[in-house]
Amino acid sequence: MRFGLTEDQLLFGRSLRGFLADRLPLDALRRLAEPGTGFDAELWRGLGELGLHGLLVPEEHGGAGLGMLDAALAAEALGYHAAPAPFAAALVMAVQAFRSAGDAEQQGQWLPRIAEGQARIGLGFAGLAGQTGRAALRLEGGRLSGALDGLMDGGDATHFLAYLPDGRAALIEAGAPGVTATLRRSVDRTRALVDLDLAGAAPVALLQSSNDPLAAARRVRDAGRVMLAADTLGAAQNMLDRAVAYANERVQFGRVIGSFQGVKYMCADMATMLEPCRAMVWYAAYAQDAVPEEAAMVASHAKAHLAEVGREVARLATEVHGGMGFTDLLGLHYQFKRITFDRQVLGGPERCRHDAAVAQGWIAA
Amino acid sequence: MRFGLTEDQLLFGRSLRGFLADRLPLDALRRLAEPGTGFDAELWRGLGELGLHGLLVPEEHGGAGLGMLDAALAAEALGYHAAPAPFAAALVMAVQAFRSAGDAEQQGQWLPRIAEGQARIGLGFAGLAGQTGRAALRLEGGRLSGALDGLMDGGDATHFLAYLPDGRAALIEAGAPGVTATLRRSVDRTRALVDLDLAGAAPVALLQSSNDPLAAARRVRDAGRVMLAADTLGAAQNMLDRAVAYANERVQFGRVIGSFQGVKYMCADMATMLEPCRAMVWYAAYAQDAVPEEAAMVASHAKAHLAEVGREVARLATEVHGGMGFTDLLGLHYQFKRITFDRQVLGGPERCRHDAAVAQGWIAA
Amino acid sequence: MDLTLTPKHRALREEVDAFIAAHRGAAPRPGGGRKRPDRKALDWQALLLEHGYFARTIPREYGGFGAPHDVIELAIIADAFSRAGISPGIHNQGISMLVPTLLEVGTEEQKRRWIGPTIRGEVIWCQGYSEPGSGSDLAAAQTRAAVEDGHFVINGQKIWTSSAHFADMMFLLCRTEPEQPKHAGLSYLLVPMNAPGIEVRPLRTMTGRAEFNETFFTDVRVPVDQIVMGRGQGWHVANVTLKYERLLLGDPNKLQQRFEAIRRMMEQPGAEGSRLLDRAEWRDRLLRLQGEVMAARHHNLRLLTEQAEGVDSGLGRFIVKYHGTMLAHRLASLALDAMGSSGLPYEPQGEAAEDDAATTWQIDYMYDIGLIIGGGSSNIQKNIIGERGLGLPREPKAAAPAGRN
Amino acid sequence: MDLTLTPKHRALREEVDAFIAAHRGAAPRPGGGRKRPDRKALDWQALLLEHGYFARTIPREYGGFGAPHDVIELAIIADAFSRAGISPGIHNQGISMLVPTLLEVGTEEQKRRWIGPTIRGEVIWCQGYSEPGSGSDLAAAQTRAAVEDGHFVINGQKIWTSSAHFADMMFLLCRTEPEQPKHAGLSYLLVPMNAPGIEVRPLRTMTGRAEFNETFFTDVRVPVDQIVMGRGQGWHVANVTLKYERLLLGDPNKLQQRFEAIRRMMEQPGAEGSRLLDRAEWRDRLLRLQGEVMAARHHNLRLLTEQAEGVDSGLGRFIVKYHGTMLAHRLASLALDAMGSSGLPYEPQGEAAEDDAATTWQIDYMYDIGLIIGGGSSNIQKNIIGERGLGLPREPKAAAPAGRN
Repeated sequence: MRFGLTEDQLLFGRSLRGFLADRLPLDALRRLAEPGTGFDAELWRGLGELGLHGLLVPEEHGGAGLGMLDAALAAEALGYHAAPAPFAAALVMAVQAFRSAGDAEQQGQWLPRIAEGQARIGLGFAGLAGQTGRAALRLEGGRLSGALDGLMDGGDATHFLAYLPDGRAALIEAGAPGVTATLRRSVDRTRALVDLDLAGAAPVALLQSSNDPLAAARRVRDAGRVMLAADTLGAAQNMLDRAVAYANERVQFGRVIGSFQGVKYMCADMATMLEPCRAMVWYAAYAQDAVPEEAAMVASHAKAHLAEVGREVARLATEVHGGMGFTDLLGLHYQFKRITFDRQVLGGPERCRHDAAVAQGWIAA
Repeated sequence: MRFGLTEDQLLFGRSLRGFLADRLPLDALRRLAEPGTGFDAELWRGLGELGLHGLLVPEEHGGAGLGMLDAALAAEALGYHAAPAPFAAALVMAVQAFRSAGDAEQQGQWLPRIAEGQARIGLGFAGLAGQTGRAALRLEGGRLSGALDGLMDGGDATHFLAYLPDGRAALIEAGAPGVTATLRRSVDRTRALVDLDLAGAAPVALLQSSNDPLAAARRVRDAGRVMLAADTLGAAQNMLDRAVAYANERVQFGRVIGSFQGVKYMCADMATMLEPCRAMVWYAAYAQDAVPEEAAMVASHAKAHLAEVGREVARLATEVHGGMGFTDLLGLHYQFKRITFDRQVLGGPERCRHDAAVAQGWIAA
Repeated sequence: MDLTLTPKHRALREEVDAFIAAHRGAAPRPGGGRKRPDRKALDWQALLLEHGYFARTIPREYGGFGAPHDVIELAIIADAFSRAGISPGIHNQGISMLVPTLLEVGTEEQKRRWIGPTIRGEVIWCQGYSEPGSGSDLAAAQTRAAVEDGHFVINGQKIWTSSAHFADMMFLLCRTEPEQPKHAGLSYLLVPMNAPGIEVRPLRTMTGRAEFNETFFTDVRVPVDQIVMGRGQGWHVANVTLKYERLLLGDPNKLQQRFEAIRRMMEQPGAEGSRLLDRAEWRDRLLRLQGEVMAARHHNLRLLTEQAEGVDSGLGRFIVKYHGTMLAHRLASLALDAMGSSGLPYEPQGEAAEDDAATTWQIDYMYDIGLIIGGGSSNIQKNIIGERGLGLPREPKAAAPAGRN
Repeated sequence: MDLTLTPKHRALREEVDAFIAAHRGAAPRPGGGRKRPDRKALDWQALLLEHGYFARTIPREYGGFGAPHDVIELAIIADAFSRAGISPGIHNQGISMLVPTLLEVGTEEQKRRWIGPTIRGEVIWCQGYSEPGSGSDLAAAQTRAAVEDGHFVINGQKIWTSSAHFADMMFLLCRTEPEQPKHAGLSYLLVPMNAPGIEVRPLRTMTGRAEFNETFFTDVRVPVDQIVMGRGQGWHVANVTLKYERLLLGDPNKLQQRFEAIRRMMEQPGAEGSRLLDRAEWRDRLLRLQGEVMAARHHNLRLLTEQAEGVDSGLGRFIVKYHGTMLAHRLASLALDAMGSSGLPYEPQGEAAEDDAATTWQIDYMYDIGLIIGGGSSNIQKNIIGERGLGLPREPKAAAPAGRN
């Protein structure tokens, strides 16, 4: 009966951050980010060894059966270190999709493969999540045609889960006939988008067993939004930590710059904005599992609020670093761009707040 | 061919500010503001001697025949000193109403009386200006009935100009049968509002000669908005000036507080916001006379932008004064409340920006 | 993270609801704290204390209910009273600031003497911190207390002493060791307001009401044992009190209540028949604030949990006042905007009668600025956040000090 | 206030429009300034100079058109090129910063020698101000120039030297009088970039491109007459240049162009068929920025008038950089939000090819942060605004300086 993390969760977060700090010193991050696919086989394997692949997969399907809050802690750590690894879509939203709309056979077939790290699923919505870009898919006679832009975790994905306008989702193999997947390197070189062009592609699974496919799809969207909020929390915390460290060390006008109120207040403003976000993200993640009546509202609010705070922290932390913050030298920009990416996918703040109003019944969808 | 004030205008502004500084030391302002009517006979007379009553009234009707920019300079000075005197409605909007919708006879009858300071006209719109409160008037058989809340410059007014939903305006004598005028002291004790209840009151004039009564009414509204923007400019400048003076004199932690970046940057932020507003207000006023195609847009933008900047300056300048700013002792709150009033009448920022969008043809009215 | 309710919690919730249903007729209006509690408020307070709905975790020997600390229990009780719109008991500076201070650093004798009467609402306290020359720079206090025959003899002047005109006692920060450096020369005394030599003069604020006072001390005598901790330790004690003041001033439950009031207002059809909630630019503004209030509330639950578990929240606590008061200002700003010109009429009713909605919001809007300034201005808060929360260096001492120090 | 056009102004407007109609085929794309002007750009520049559409008020003896200062004429010309989407000529640090500096404090000889080639685009300048150890604290520059047999001999390092990799000349702030106090020991030299001992290394920024350089000096020799004003007066000259840099960086015409681009984007139907301009929460955001851009533009007209009339704008000028760069950041922020996930793909094309819209906005968004920092960070701007604009006192010197000075 408490609002906070368990010992296990603290330990999990610490060990994941330790692993990432070890694996992703700046030169390694630079090298891994260069191709812009958002994927590195070795890092992926290492994360699998830490149990990340099957984090949310139920134990009966070979996973750890943990909850959304654990996943949010992982997302935060990945954001903190700007890790080029599929996660929000491939390991959270995809699992959520199978759990909320897959039948027993589909779950039995695919969840173990996700948990083993063999299936890496890129995922994309149409208008449901406020994504811009092409979103015109049709399923006719068991074949999928049309275009869907901006699938998340699409770089080096083995499969794509493409949502139809009615909330059903089709799972497609990456190399199958009729599937053209175009990698779009994003401004955040640690995560890529994929544009899909489909010409009569045959899905290997169709998730439609839910009574209310749109509601199931929204739960997947909400899980993704919480992960992006957590990712921004981590990235922004990283930028704040580095700004404080820099302000404690850089000397100008004969003084450490952190002793100037101008710089000190920038750091204080960042901390004041960011610190309450931590509890907000925890609750938003927890609610996905435990408070269904609030889940949609808090997920959208967390995504929107973290996007707003993240943008301010990204700017202020860069400002504190002066010209060095604007260079490539310190690598601070990896987190800056991570925050940019998190904001622009799955609906920006205006769209998320709109969805929060809908979830509260203030307005119609 | 220049963007700036003329020597005459600079002189006019200076002499008006000098007069007000002389007439309204804090104890006098306190005394005059106490009743909350927004009117003092002696101050009114003094302003008349400076030519304020007939500022906008054409020379053939006994006025000075000056323009909206001159009026804006007057509004700025009145706001700077928080002068308890009718102006925006009584001496600007009312004159504009007669000039844009009154026939020759009405102009000949009323404009001279305004210029002589005999007719002091309170004025109110319905939805056209985004005012909240009751606004249900009907004119039947030459008699006006219903209710209209929140008339500006209504305290001690001799007449009321009440706008009908169709853009026509009825001039009513304050004491006439069927007219109940309830003075509402506003949070800004230097200006009052009046709620009108009318039961078959007989107008002494009906302004309807314009081809497009709504367009004429909007011009009156726009003139009012520019005056309120100018009033806020003056009030905010006063608060900034006093904050800077206080920061230069108050000692804490062994230093003049203005030497702390924390306080200095508050002042710098205020100046950075406020300084460009000056040119914006000048242009908005000038455009009312000289650039008809932009007049509505810039009036609404100026009102909205000054309201946003004014609120920030009001808070920051009070903060710079610390606890003293929150007391009644320094009288800083007169300008604070002036800014509050300016924002809340004739449409807040959201409404004004909406009107600016309409004026540009972005959306329908 | 475990917010599911145990059967014991469910039982508590039912019990509180039943209590409210049975006794709501006896409850005074919520709010207050700016006047002396009347008979009705005192009776209500006694009833709440008896049931453990107030001072629930304060030990029985000091007049509390003596229950173990349980964040969810506290949340259930607060939520029930808030939902029902019923007064959750008296909140004032004595209860919210002095009582936790004594619990933390008072002697056993002081706890037994003062906590009970204070939480019962019988003893009202005011705060003697700021002086005309030392607002933000509290440690520069010049009010002096010299020791003479077993008494402190106090001379000087305090400002911003809210409720001094009806308070029984003051907790006073004053200089007892003038030969010591600034911070080390202060002591924290408990002073009866009826002592000879105290004069209270009302101080009118921008709201038009006298919410504060100036308090003058001329040879005011207080026994030497009326001190919290030792001589020269006043700065330490004052900071304990300030810690609780920061939490009080950033209270997220107040933010939530205010948000709900604005939401209700925007759900009402306006003069033109449409609801502001249906206009996307207004709705978006409200939603943005909702998200921020939500973050503040969850943050508060985290802090309460940490407090219950004896974890030092550090930064998490330091930000609360600055964050909460700025957010309150933005909420009040939206309320004024939503009312538009209808929100301008202003007739404060003094302490006796109820203010109308427009006047109340205008007062809140102005008072919020006062709260941004009071209890340590935003700049002071940012110093604390930056220095104590983030470990940034202090402002260096000036080589050539200007004026007094 | 008189913005009505005289017949002469109307004639000018027609003349410029006719010029553009006749010559638009010869115009290079607008923008640039981050690479060396090519033949087409140089020819276009010559044509503009010949007609007085560039360097209109610079005296003929220095290569300008020699027209009297008329704000409206300048506005007419700028407006016509902006409406037509045609390059108004070359803008770079030499033209926008060094030329006005020389006009203000250069010798007759320096004006005759440098202004003409610079405004013709033949001589490209870069700025040697910041050093790794002195970013905001420019006056702490450590790059030294000792005098030996009629030459300054320069040793040291500069950073953030944009366009150094293709520039012909640098205006350099360096320490020539090491025995003098900080600000009094500096000089402002004009240094050929092909001098032996200069090494330029590209510096990659967060955009992924090398928009800046580090420049290293090893025994670089420059004749002693290559100094602007005298020895030890470098800080004064540098501040003249900084004044023009502030105006350049806050340029409201750029803000206006950016606002228009966003408005056009929001007028296009999105993926879901509706226009963002039709959604009130988006429209309100755009309108709010429109109002602010409007204020900046009118403010600029006021400054131009004051400049033409020899009035010192003081505060009005000091705020421009801080105001303009923060506003630019908010404009770019809206652009990114409007593009949403479609705005994420990012493939900068280097100096040769054109970037796509998404990449361009992302670069702008990042570059804007660079501009908030560069040319005197926002904190430096606020010091200037507070101290020089408002007359607030400087930060006192620290009693115990930490680290070097």
